[in-house]
Amino acid sequence: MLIHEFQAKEFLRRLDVNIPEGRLAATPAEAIQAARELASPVVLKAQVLAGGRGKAGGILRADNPEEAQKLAAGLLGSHLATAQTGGQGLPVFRLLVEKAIQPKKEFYVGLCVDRKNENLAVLASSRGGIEIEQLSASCPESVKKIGFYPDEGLKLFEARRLAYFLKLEESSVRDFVHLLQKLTRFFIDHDLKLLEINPLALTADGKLTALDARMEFDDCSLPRHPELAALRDESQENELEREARKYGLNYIKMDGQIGCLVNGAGLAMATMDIVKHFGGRPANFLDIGGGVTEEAVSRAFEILLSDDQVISALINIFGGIVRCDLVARGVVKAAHSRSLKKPVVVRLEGTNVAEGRKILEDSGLPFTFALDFERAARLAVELSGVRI
Amino acid sequence: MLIHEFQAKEFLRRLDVNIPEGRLAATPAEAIQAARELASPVVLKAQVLAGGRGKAGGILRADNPEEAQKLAAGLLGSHLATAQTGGQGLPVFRLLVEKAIQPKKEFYVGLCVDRKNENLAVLASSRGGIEIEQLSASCPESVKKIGFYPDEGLKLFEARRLAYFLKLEESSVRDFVHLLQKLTRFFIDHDLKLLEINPLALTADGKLTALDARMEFDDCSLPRHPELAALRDESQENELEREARKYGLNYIKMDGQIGCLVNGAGLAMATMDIVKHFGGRPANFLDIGGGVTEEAVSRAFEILLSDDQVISALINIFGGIVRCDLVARGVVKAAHSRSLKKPVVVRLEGTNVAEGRKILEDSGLPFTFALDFERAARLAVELSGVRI
Amino acid sequence: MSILIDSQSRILVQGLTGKEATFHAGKMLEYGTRLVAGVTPGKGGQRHLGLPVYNTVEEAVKSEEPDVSIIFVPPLVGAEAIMEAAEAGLKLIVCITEGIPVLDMLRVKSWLKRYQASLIGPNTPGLISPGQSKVGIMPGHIHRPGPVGIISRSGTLTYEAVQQLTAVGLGQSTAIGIGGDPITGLKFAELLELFRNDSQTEAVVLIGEIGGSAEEEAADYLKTSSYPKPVLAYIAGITAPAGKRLGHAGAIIEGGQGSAGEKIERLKAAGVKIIDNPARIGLITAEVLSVKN
Amino acid sequence: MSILIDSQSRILVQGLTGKEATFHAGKMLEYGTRLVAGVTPGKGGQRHLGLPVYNTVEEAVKSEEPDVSIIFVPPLVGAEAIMEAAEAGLKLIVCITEGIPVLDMLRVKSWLKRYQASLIGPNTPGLISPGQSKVGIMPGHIHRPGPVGIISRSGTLTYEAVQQLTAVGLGQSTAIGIGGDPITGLKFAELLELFRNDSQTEAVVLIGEIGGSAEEEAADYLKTSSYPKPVLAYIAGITAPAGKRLGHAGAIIEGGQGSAGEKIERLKAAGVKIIDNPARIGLITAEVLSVKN
Repeated sequence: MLIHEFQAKEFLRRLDVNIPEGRLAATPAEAIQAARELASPVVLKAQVLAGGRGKAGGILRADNPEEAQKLAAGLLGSHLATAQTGGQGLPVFRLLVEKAIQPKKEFYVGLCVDRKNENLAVLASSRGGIEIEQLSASCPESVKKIGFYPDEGLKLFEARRLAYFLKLEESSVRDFVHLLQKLTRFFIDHDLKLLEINPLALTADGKLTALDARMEFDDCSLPRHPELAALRDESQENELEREARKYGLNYIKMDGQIGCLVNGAGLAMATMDIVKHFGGRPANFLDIGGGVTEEAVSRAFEILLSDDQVISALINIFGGIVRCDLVARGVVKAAHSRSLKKPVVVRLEGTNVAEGRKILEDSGLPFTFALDFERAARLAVELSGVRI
Repeated sequence: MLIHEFQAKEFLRRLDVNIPEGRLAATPAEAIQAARELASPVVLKAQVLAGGRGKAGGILRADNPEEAQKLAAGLLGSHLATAQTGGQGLPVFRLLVEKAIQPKKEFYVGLCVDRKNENLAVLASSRGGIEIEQLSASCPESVKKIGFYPDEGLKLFEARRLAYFLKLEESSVRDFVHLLQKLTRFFIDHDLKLLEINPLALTADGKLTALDARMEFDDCSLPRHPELAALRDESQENELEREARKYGLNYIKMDGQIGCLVNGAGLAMATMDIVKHFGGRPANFLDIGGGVTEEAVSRAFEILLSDDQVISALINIFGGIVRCDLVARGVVKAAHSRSLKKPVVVRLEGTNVAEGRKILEDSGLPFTFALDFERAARLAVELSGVRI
Repeated sequence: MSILIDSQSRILVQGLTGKEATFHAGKMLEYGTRLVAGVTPGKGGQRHLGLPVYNTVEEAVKSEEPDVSIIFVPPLVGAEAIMEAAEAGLKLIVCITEGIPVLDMLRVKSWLKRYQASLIGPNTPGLISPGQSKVGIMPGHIHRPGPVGIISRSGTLTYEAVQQLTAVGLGQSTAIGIGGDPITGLKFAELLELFRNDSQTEAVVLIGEIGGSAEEEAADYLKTSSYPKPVLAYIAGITAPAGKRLGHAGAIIEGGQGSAGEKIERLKAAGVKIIDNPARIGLITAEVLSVKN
Repeated sequence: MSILIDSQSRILVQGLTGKEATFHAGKMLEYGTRLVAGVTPGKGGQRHLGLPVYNTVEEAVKSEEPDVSIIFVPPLVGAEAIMEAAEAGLKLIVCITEGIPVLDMLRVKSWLKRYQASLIGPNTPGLISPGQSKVGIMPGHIHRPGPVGIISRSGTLTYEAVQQLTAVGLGQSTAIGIGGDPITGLKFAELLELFRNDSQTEAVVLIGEIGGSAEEEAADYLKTSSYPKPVLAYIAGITAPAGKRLGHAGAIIEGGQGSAGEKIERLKAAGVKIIDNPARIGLITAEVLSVKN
């Protein structure tokens, strides 16, 4: 679960990490008020759950309150599309209005789970403000990484090593080490997956200040951090995806014409892949999961059909724990309620396959049956209007 | 550093561990007042820094306030000699007056540093109230030990395993696991070396209650726990030992006639041993340490001489970091101030040995010089009146 | 032969009395798996599905001498269950539980090193040596004993692959789901090494997916190990968008790393036969094996 | 030969610019020890005693290629210093610092396992291979090269033993203080194993004391290892009262464990020649060696 910059900075503030003075603004009036209170040039930062805001015009400087109001009016209520959001972008409901800061130097500091080495890693670079992936690719010698284990935490000497790598002055070494200790402690105690301060600024008065902050929590750990769950901002999720999540479904909207309903993440990916293999374009990833109910299947199919881009649908079920009859009943229910008109190819396999097929056949709805995975995919692609 | 039972129980109370209701009493009047407030039979527990209080008469039951007052008058101001204190015993300045509790069952729970396995260990036994060493010797199958590492802490399954070993009922298993988690967390966070709850009582209402508690902190770690240093009770230390500690000296009073002043712990032990080897009895262990000052040497020798049991003294210095001349000056100063009459055998070796010897010789005091370790020891033993 | 489990394997079920465990333990018993005991704290002394239940793994090990444990417990105590099994001396631990926090799994991996225990999972369907032992939740009836080893990050996609293989007359030596989480136990490389020495196995099919680097590590292993058996691979997620988690917690392209294309290139360069149509896993494997024989 | 250090050993001094380190580094240089660099955070780039100073051990290792580190830092950062040295690749670490908290040392011991680094100390005078290299704070002049290996938990008592040996004409191959703390690095058994394979060493003298079980472990090792060289031992503290800490943090008889008598019995049973008069360590060793030759 990603949280907003302003939420992440609130955590930093509680850790006594320096952050720019700022106010949250949901209206242009609040923005002008904030700019007046801050009494200096300000930066307006669109609060959307995606990186790349700067280049996308989501971070703007205002030299006076009136300019702040004007710029806020343009941002608030708009959708911001960055390199990470996909075409439609994310809605901007709030701005973080901050005192503009002139850094002497900018650094990158990040903490993450290192899957390959099976530990945690802290990364630092003296070239702040750039995405770490870009930096690692273009200028790997400017990035230093140190691995550590959650039970041990980051050692002082490891933090010091990074400070010297960044060529900090001796007076800042201690501050930096202290900062890293606080961040790693927070990371471990709150089950984060990612924590980035980019840029971390060294200001004229010699202070280390977090100009931006990004935090992602481990969804699996949220049950043991009930205070964190409240930070979720559903406005930043695709409406269909949000609806699907309520029913325990894994649904990701894509830009194709063939809607896919599958059980199991791997089979769902493979179903998308085979659609593409035959020249079609999948409209979504949808894994109904193992513990699914008839109601959830019904909602899943409705969601799939409610996507106007969908021309044909492909239902691919390999029943194991999931029973084919349960899926069939859910599908029929949704098809009736949406007065199904689109062609639907069905491939059922495994537990209770005969019952499932019978339910679909008896429904009187226009399902097309396929005997195996390949034939099902070809049919769905053809029905979407692609000639194979 | 050991702390008193009442101090340890205060820590337990803050951890929400059940302890009997109680009051601290420094006078018989406070004891009667406490017994009245507790409104039930009480137990009076002498607060001395040693185990074995029960057998030594330091834990008494009073059925009414008047009896409490009478028993308190007998205990307060007395010295309590237990199996662990040595002959003279320790002064009783405070009593813990507690509501008497009738346990259904009593357990032993202890946490300690396991030197051999180089980790921490938790020990539990269903035979509470007995010293663990005794229990391990007489009934080893009644004790279960689980090792764990400070960075990892005790796992839930390990705590559960102990709970089942103690044959706790299911309702108490959870309480016990919770208790162990709190104790191990406290142990690690506060750098303890030993934490014992003995007995841990299961009361009629099904609660686990700590009837006694013993905590020892790691002296080396006290600089990072400034709040703990204030818990030291100097009244429980031997006066000479306390005085020595002030000067950074390691002094342990023993019951012999030959006072020993040595640099280095190993050489100091060896000096005691060789005294015994030749039939003498060492009056003390005394290591003046490596960073000693002239002033501290002087105090060390005064402390040694102020022991009335001392008949002769043996100074054994192998100068390395410690300079023989510095030791000689300190010794001469003390000898003058105490108008030395006892025979003193001196063996000097190493750094600045000539200067040291000259200072002693020029002092006009009755030092006897020995050229090596063995001759020095023999002489000191003979001068103590033992015929070799 | 087969790897990791066979008809002699004695299986312990952690969390046996739970609903999911009860269902799947029943299926395993039907399949002929030698379940010997269950563990549920607080239910020690009871019997469930005819099996003795213990409070702790230690007690179960002492009395029933299992050598494999399969874990069905809630996600927040999953790490504890794995650690308990390793500490009690079990050398193979299969964790079905989905949703164990990732920091917990890092702790588990450190812990396992101390005990030389092998973990399969978490978030795995388990593993099966057809005709001998099924330690997992996969439908047993689609499997047949035979020459193909399967290592997969997926569940239902593996069933699909197995069914295709069985349909073309190729049985399986052992089919293993390594789990869909970011941090898992044994991965492709370690399991390839086991299949290498298994006389029953004539070819190995890898079913990978986007995210992480397990496939790349397998490629590195194969490149330097003069692997004596044909290896085939299907990698799911060629159509996956970056930065989106596709069902499995581990199936995500992060920071430009872990795309299907990259994995396919690496495996191809290591001499692996790439299957680009997931409906032809059976057919292509049959081709490769018939060429070989 | 000698063990652990010789004339080629390149020594790093952690905490070089401190007062105690400056004094003892000077003495080591006088002795001919090859000190190559120092580390003091924040003083990188300076020179001290003619040696280059670095901010981190990593940098010092990169530039000066030391293979041994000797540590003089305050006790609360002692554990960090040891970990830093191990992580930077040093294979022998000698920690002079006294007063490191015991939980810190438990963490250090776990850490060292990961790096295959050997630790001497903490709270040790260090070690010396006479005539070759002195990595410690012992007075160098009392030592002579020769056939006796010494392993001791003590400081000045070791100097006493060395002087006695030198006085009877017996030099030392290597003399090692293992440190007086409850938790230390290499102990008697591991060092006996090193002396076993050292051609210069003809006999080994152990100087033990009350507390812990290092002497008992040495006895167990000797009992099962058909040790090819005579081993002698003096155990200090036969007169020590139980429950009292005698100077060294580790010198205490706790819970009836760790008495000198018990240690002596165990060593005797393992074939060790017990020296019961600490003034005769030199004489008895000479007797044993003359009988042997």
